[in-house]
Amino acid sequence: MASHNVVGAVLVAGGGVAGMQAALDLANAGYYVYMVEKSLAIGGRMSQLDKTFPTNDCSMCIISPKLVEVGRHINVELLTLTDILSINGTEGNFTVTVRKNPRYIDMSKCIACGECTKKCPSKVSNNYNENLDNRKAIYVQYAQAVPLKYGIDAEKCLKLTKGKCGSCKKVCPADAVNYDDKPEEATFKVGSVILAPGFAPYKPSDFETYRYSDSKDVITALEFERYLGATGPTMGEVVRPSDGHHPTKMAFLQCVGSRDINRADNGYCSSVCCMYAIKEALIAKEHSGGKLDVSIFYMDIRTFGKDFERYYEKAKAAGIKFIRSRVHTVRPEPKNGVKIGYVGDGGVASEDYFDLAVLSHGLVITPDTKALSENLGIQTDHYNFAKTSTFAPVALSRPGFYGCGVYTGPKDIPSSVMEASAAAAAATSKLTPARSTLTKVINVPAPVDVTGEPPRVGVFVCRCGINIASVVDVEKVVEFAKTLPFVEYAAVTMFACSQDSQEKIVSLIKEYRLNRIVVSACSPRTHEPLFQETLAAAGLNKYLYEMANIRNHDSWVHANNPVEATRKAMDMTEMAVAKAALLVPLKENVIDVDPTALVIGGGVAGLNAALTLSSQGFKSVIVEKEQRSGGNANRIHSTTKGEDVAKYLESLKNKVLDDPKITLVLGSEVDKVEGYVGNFATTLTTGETVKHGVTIIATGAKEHKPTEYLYGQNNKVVTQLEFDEMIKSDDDAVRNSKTFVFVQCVGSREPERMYCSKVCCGHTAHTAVELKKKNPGARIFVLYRDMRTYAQKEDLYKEARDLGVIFVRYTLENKPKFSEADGKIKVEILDPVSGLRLLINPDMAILAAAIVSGRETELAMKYKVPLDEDGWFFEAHQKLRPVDFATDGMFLAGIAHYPKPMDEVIAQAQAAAARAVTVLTQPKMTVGGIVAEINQAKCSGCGVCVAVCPFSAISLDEKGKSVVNEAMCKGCGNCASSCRSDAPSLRGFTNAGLFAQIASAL
Amino acid sequence: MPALSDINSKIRESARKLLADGRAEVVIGYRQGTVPMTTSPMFARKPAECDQLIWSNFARINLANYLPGRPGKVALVAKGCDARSAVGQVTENQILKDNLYIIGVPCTGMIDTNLVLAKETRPIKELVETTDEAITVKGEGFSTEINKADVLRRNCQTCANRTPKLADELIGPETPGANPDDFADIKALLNKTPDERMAYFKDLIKDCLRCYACRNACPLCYCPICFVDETRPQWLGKSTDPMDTLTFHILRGLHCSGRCTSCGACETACPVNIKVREFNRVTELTVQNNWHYEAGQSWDQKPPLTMFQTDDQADFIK
Amino acid sequence: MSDFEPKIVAFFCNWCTYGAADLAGVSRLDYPPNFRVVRLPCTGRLNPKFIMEAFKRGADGVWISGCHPGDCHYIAGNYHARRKFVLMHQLLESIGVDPNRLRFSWISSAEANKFQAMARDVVEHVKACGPNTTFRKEDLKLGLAEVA
Amino acid sequence: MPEYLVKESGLKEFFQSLANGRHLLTPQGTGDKCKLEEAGPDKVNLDYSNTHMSPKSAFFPQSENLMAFHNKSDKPNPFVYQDLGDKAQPTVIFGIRPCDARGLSISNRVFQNDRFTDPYWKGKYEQTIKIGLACASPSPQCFCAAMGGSPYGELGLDVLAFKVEGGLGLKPVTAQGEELIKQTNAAQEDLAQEIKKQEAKAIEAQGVGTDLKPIDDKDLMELFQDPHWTATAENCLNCGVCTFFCPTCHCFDIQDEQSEQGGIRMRNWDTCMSWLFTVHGTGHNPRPSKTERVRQRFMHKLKYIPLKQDGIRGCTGCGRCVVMCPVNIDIREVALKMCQPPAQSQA
Repeated sequence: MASHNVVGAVLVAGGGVAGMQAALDLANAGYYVYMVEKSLAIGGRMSQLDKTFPTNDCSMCIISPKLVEVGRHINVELLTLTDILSINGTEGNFTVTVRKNPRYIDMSKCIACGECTKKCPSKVSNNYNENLDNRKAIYVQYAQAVPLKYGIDAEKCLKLTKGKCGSCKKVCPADAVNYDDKPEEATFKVGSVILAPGFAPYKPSDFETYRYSDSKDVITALEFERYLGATGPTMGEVVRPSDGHHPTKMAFLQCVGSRDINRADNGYCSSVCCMYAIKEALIAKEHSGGKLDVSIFYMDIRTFGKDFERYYEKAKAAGIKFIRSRVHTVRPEPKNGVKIGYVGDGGVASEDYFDLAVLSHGLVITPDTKALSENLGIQTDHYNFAKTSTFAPVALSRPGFYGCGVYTGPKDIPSSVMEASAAAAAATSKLTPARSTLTKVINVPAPVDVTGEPPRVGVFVCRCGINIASVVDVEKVVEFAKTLPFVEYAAVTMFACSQDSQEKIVSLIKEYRLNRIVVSACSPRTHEPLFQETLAAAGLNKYLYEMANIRNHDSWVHANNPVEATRKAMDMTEMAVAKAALLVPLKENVIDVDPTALVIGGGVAGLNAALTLSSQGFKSVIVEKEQRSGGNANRIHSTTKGEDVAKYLESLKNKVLDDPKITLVLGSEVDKVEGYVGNFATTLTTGETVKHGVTIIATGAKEHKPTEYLYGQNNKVVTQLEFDEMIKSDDDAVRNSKTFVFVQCVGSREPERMYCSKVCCGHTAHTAVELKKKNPGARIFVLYRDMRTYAQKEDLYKEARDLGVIFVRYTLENKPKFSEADGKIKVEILDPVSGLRLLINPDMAILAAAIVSGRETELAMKYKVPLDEDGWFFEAHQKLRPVDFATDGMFLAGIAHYPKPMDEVIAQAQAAAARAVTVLTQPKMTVGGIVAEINQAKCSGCGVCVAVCPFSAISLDEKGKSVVNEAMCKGCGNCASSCRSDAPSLRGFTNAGLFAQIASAL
Repeated sequence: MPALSDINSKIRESARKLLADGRAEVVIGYRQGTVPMTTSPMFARKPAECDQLIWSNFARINLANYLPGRPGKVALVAKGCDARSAVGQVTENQILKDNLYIIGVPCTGMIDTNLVLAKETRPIKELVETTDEAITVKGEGFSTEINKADVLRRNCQTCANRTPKLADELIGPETPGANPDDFADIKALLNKTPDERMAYFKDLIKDCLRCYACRNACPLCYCPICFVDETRPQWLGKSTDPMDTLTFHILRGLHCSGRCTSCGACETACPVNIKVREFNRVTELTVQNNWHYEAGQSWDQKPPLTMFQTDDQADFIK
Repeated sequence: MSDFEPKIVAFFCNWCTYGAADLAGVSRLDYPPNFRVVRLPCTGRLNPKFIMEAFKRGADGVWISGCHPGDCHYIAGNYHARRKFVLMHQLLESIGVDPNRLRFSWISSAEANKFQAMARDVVEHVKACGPNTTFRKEDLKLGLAEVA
Repeated sequence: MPEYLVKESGLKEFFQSLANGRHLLTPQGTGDKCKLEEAGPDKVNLDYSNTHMSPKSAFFPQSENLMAFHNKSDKPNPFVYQDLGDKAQPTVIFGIRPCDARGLSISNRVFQNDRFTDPYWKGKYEQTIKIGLACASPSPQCFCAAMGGSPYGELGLDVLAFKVEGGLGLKPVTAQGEELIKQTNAAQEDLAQEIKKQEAKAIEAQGVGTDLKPIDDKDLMELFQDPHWTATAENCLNCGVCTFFCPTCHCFDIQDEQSEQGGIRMRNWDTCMSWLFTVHGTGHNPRPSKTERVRQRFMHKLKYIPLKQDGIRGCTGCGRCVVMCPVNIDIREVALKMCQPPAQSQA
C-alpha cells in the first residue's frame, strides 16, 4: 500500500470505556479520531455502575475525568446520536458513511441549565436507570454526561409527535431548541477502524424459571446496581421494589444467561458476574449497616483476576453465604419476596425465602451489534463475539478493523481498557506515515510578562441567562466586586461562556490591561479550561485565572433564599479575587523526550511490546536476563484455541531479530537507573547505558515448585509446564499413559498465595481435550476447586465433559491424597456430589502449579514503582490504568503484572506500547503549571515530602534538600501539607492564596 | 545503685577512646553547671577535655538536639529518650547513622528542680549528688537529703524505655523502665466537658511568653524556618494573643506527633514551667491508639505521618 | 431555634466532593447557605494550619470533604490526609473544641444526595454549637468609632 | 537626702498612703509565680528573692498596641488612624530590686535620649515612682556587684527601701521620691551607717566578682573577632529565654494585625536570638548562625551599651539568664572569656 494513501485518522465506534481509552491513546499519539456513539452521550455501561470491583472505587468518579478529557480533546471529534451506515475501502484508507440523528438541540447554544427539563410535561421511562424511574422527553443522559448537552426523545416529545407543547423552546434562555432538526448523512476518511460497541445485559424476561417478568422482587444485577448508585432511583438506598422496604435477606443467582445452552444459548461464561455479584453483595451489606443477609447461588466462583480472590475471601468473612447450586425454581410469595428452590451438595433439596432476588445476568452482544458486524464484514463466533486469534488479540477478521471490549468476548473493565490501548496501537501500526497529518494544534500568542506589575483584576459576573440572575442579584455582586482591592474592572455578562462574551473578555483584558481574571459563573471543573483558553488568546498566562462557582454552588441550591445567595455570591467573588490577586504566572517548561523505549524482559510480552513500538516507528532495547528470549512461552505447547505456540514464538523471535529498530540484549539485567519520563538513563549489567524516554516492565513470573502430591518424589508427577514440554517432545510417558489426573490450584488460592493463577483451568481443559482427541480411550480426571474456564473457554470445559473427562471437585480442607506403592501413584479423593471416596491409579499426574511473581523488589525500587503484597507490579489504577504505573513514563505488561493467558499478555503488551507511544510521539513534553516547588531555604531534608509523594516526583538532592521533578509531579499538594516548615508549595494553590481565601470567606 | 563517679569515669573513658580512635570528632555530653542543679552541654574534642564530662541527676537537656546537620563523626551521651530522638533523626535524614555513635547511659530518671524547690524552700546554695538515687541540697544552716523518686520529672515517672537499647554501647547495666505512660490523666481530662477541657488548656498556656524555648530545646524542631517565623503568609500573630499562643502549641503538638520521645526537654526549658508536653501527649495517645507506633524504637521504621494503611480507621469521617 | 447563622469554611477536593457539590447544583438539591468553599486539588493539600486559620479568624465551623479512601485522583492523597485528620480531630476535640465544629466526610462526585444531607447536617450541628467564642482570636479593639 | 524609717506597726498605713490616688504594684507570689501585681496595700510581701521576670513589662509590655487604622471607603475619611498609646496612670512600684532598677535606667536611656523619645515608654516611666528593696541576702546566681552595681544600688530608683530591725528603712534618691515619702507616715532617721553595713555584708556574700575592666579596655573589633565565639555559642539553643528575662533587653518588632474592620499596629518583644530578628526582605540574614546572634547579645551587654552609656554595663547581674538558660550559658563565664587575651580564650 502506498503510504501517500494512508489516512491519519481512526474511527472509534462506541463511546464506552474501551472506546474512550482507544480514542485518547490514538489522539495523544498523533491521530485524529472520529468517535461515533449511538446515544446522546459517551460513558457507556460503566457510567451506570455504582462501584467497581475489587477496589470498590466509585465508577463515575473514576471515569468522569476521562469523559471530560475525551469531550475536550481537540483531536477527538465526538459524533453522538450517530449510526454507521457503511465503511468502504481498504486498510489505510476507508470511507466511512454515518447518519447523524437529530438531537433537536443546538449543541453550540445549550448551556445545560436544565430549565427545559423542568418544564417538559412528558415523562419517559429512564433507560439510564434501567427504567426504574422516569425522566423527561428532553433530557441529559446522566448528570455528568459528556457532551453535557440536552437532547429530545423524538418518540416521546409532544411537540414532535403531536405538534403541541413547545414549552422547552419557550423557557430555553439560550434559544437552543430546534424542532426542525433533521438526520444528516456524513462521510469522512479514516485509515483504520476500532469497534467497541459493547454489550447489553442479558434480559431474563423470557426465562420463566426466574420469574423476572412477573415478580417485582426479582430484578437484574444492573437494576440492582442502579439502586445502589447515588444517582439511582432510590439514591443509593437498597429497597425491595414491591413495597420499598429495606430487604433483610437477599439472594444473587449466578450464571443467568451465561453457561447455559439449555434456555439461553449462551454457552460462554460472562467473566464478570461472580465479581460484580460479590461487589453488589458487599456494598448492599455496607448500605444496610451489615444487617443484610446475602446468599449467592453459584456453580463455580470465578474470581480469577488481580485481587479478586481476596475480594471473595473478604466477602466470605463479611458473612456473605456462597451456596453452590443452580437454582431450579423461583416462586414469588403472595405479597413480597420470593421462595427459592435449589439442590445443595449431597443432593439435599431446600427452599428458602428471600426479600429480593438479583439475577446475575450475562453480557450479550445486541442485535444491533450483530448487524453491524454483518454489515461491516466482521467474522463472529457462534455467540456473536467478534473472532480474534490469541496472537493478534485485537485484530478482527477484516483487515484494518480492530476490536476491543466485550465485542470480542466477555471481559471486565481493565481487560477492556487494555484491549482498547492495544487496539489503538494495532490500528495505527500501518498508519505511521500519516501520523500528525490530520491532528490540530492550538496556537496561542506568547503570554505577556506581567511579573512585577501590580494586580489588575477583571471580574466577570455571569447571569447564565436566568440561572444565576434569577436568584443572585448580579448587579450587586458587580458593585461589590468594584470595591475589592486590585479590581480594575467588573461587569455582568449574559453568558460568560458564549463566543461573543469570550471575545469581549479578550478585548477588555487589553483595554484595561487586566492581568488577573475572575469569572463568577459556574464550575471550574467544567469551564475553567474554556476561560483559560480565553486568557491565553488575550496574551495572558492561563494560570492568572480564578473562578467563583455562583451557579452550581449558589443560585441553583439557594433558589429559595436570594438574599443569602447574593451574599454568598459576593463572598465567593471576594474569595476568588483575593486568591487571584496573589496568583503568579506559571511557567510550563518543555523537556526533550528520548524516542526510545527500554523493555525489561524478553518474553512474549516484551517482544510484542517492542514489535508494536517498532511498528509505530520507535526504537527499543529489550533486556533479557536469560540467554534466550521467549520466556515461559518456550515451554508451552499450544494455546487454548489450539494454536501452535512454538511456531508462533519462532516467527516472533525472528521478527524481533530482523527488526532494525529493536536491540535485544541477552544475559543482562538492569544495574543502575537515573532520570525520569522522557529522559531515563539505564545502565545494564553488561555495562552499556541505554538512554530512553519510557520503560516497559515485562519481567514475567515463574511456575511454583509444588511441595505436595509426590512432586519431586515420583517422576510421573509433573507440573503443567513440564507436561507441555513432554507433549512437545512427544514423550513416551505421555503416549504410553492411560490414566491421567490433573490437580488444579496447586499452590494457588491458598493462604500464602491468596490469588488464582488464572490460566490453569483453561489450559487443563484444553490439554484434557487434546489428550482425549488423540487417545479417546484415555481416562482423565480433573480434580478442581472451581473450574475457572471463563469467557469462551467455557466451551472447552463443556467439550472436555462431552469427551468423557471426569471432573471431581475438592475443597481446601479435603485435598486429594497422593500416595505411592511400587512406583504406582494412588490418588484418593472425596467426591462431594456422591459423598463417596474415589481411588484413582493414574499413570501420570499433572499439577496446575501456581504462577508466582518474581518479586522484583530491587528493580521496583530503581524505577520507583510499587509491588503488591504478592510481588506483582502494581499498576497506577486497577481499573482504568492497567498498564501504566503511577510514575510517568513507566508501563508494565505480561504476567509481571498478574498471571494471564497469552492472548491477554499480548494485548497488554500492545497496550503498554500504545501508552508508551503517547509519550514517545511528542518530541518535547510540556511540564510544569500546577506543580509543587521547594523553597530549599526552608527545607530540612527530613524526607516527609519524598515519602508522601504518590508519584515519586520528589527526591533529595546532593545537599540533602528536596527537589521536585516537574515532569513527574501531578499537583496534588500532599507535600505542601505534610511539610512542617512549608518548604514545598503547590503552584496555583499556595498557602498565601488559600489563606487569602479563608480570610475572605469569613 | 551505681555511683555517679563510676558512670562519670566510664563515660570519660569511652569518650577518650572514641576521640583517640577517630571514631568521633566530638563527644557531646554534660558538664557541671555553674549554679546548683544545672548541667551544661559539653563538646569534648580533645581527650583532655573528657575529664569535664559528667553524669548527673540533672542531665535533662536532650543532647540529640545538637545533632541535626552536624557534619563529621559524633558521639552522643544519651539517656533512653535522647537515644530514641537520635534514632528518629537518623530516620529523618538529619544525621548519618554511620556518623553517629551513641554512648548510652541507662537512666533512672531526671530530677525536676521545681519539685526540689517545693520540698526545700530555703535558698539552696549547694548540691551534693553521689548516686543516682538521692541528692543532698545545702544552704545557710541546712542540709536536706531528697529521694530522687520523690522529685522525678513527669516524663521520667512514666518512662518505660530508660535504657537506650539502640545505643552503640551502654554505660552500666540496663535499668528497668517505670510504668509506661498510661495517659490516665489525659484520658481523665477527656472525660470532662469540652468547656472544662478548653479552660484547662487555656489556663495551661496563659503564662506562655512565646519565647519558643520549648521548640528550641526540642530535638524534633530542627526546621530551618519554623512555621511561627513564617512571614508569607504569616501563620501566627506575634503578640501574646491567647489564640495565637494556643495555635502555636496545637501545631507544635501536631508536628511532634509520632516523633516525640517524651524526653521532657521542652518542659525543662520552659522558663515559666508550662506543661507544654500536654499537647504532645494528646497526639501521642492518638498515634499509639491508631497506629501503634512509638518513635525511635528501631532504625528502619517509618514515622506514622509518612505512610498510611488503606484500612486506617477514622470513623468520625462520615 | 436560635436565629444564629453560623459561618463555616469548607475545604473540598476538586475531584470528588467539589464535584458532588456541582452535581447537587445540577440536581437543584437545596441546602443552607452557611458555608464558603475553598477548592483544593486534593484533601492531601489540606494543611492542618488551614483549619486553625479558619477558626482563628472566627469560623464557627470547618468542614473538610474529599474522595472516599481508594478513590483519590492522586492515588494516595486522601490516605495521607486521613492520618492528619485523625490527629487534628482528636487533638482539637481533646482541647475542648466541640467535634461538631470540625467535620469530615468522604463524598464522591456522584453522591449529590449525600452532599446535601451532609451540608444540612454540618450546618445544623454547628448551629447547635452556637457562635464560636472560645476558639478564635478576639476581634481587634480598634477604638475607631469616635474617629470615623 | 536624709533616710526615713517606717516602724513595723506602721507599715500598713505606709503602703496605704503609697496607694493613695495611685496604682500600687508590689511583689506577689513565690518562686516562678512571683511578680509585680496590684494586690492592695495590705498584701505586701517583703520576703521574696526577686520577681520571676524583670519589672520591665510595667513600662514596656510584651505586646503593646500603638495605633489602629482602617480603610473603609464608605467613611468620610477613608484612611484614619488613632493613637492607642499612653494610657499611663500614676503608679508606685514597691519592691524593685536594685539590679532591675539599674536595668530600667539603662533601658530608659534607650527609649528617652537626646535624639529620640518613645512616647509609650515615657508616659509610663514618668508616671511611675519606683521604690526599690535592697537585697540583704543575695541569691546564688546574683552578681550585681561584679557588674558595677550593688545589692543596695540606687540607680533607676526614686527611693531605696531596706529592711531594718523592727521596720523598713527608706532612702529617697530623687526629689520625686522624697516628696512621696513625705506624704507617708515615714519619719526621718539617720540610717546611713546601717545601709553601709548591710551593703558591705551583702556584697561580701556575693563573693568577689571578676574585674571586667579588660573588656572596657579591649578594642571593639578585637572582641568582635575573637575566635572564642564559636565555642561560646555552641551550647546555645537560640531560644531567647535570656532576652525575655533580661531587665535590659528592650528590642521589639512592629507588627500590623488586620481584620475586615481595620487593623492594629503593635509592638512585641523581640529577641536577637531569633533567626527572624535580622532576616532581610531579600532573605539575606546578616546574622546567619547562632554564633553571630550569641556574640551580638553579649557584645551588646558588655561592650556596646557601656560605649553608649558612659561605661555602664548592659548586664546588671540579676542572674536570671544564668538560671533560666536551659543549657546554663553563664554570662559570667562569657565575660571571663572576653577578658582573656585571644589565645587563651579559645579553650
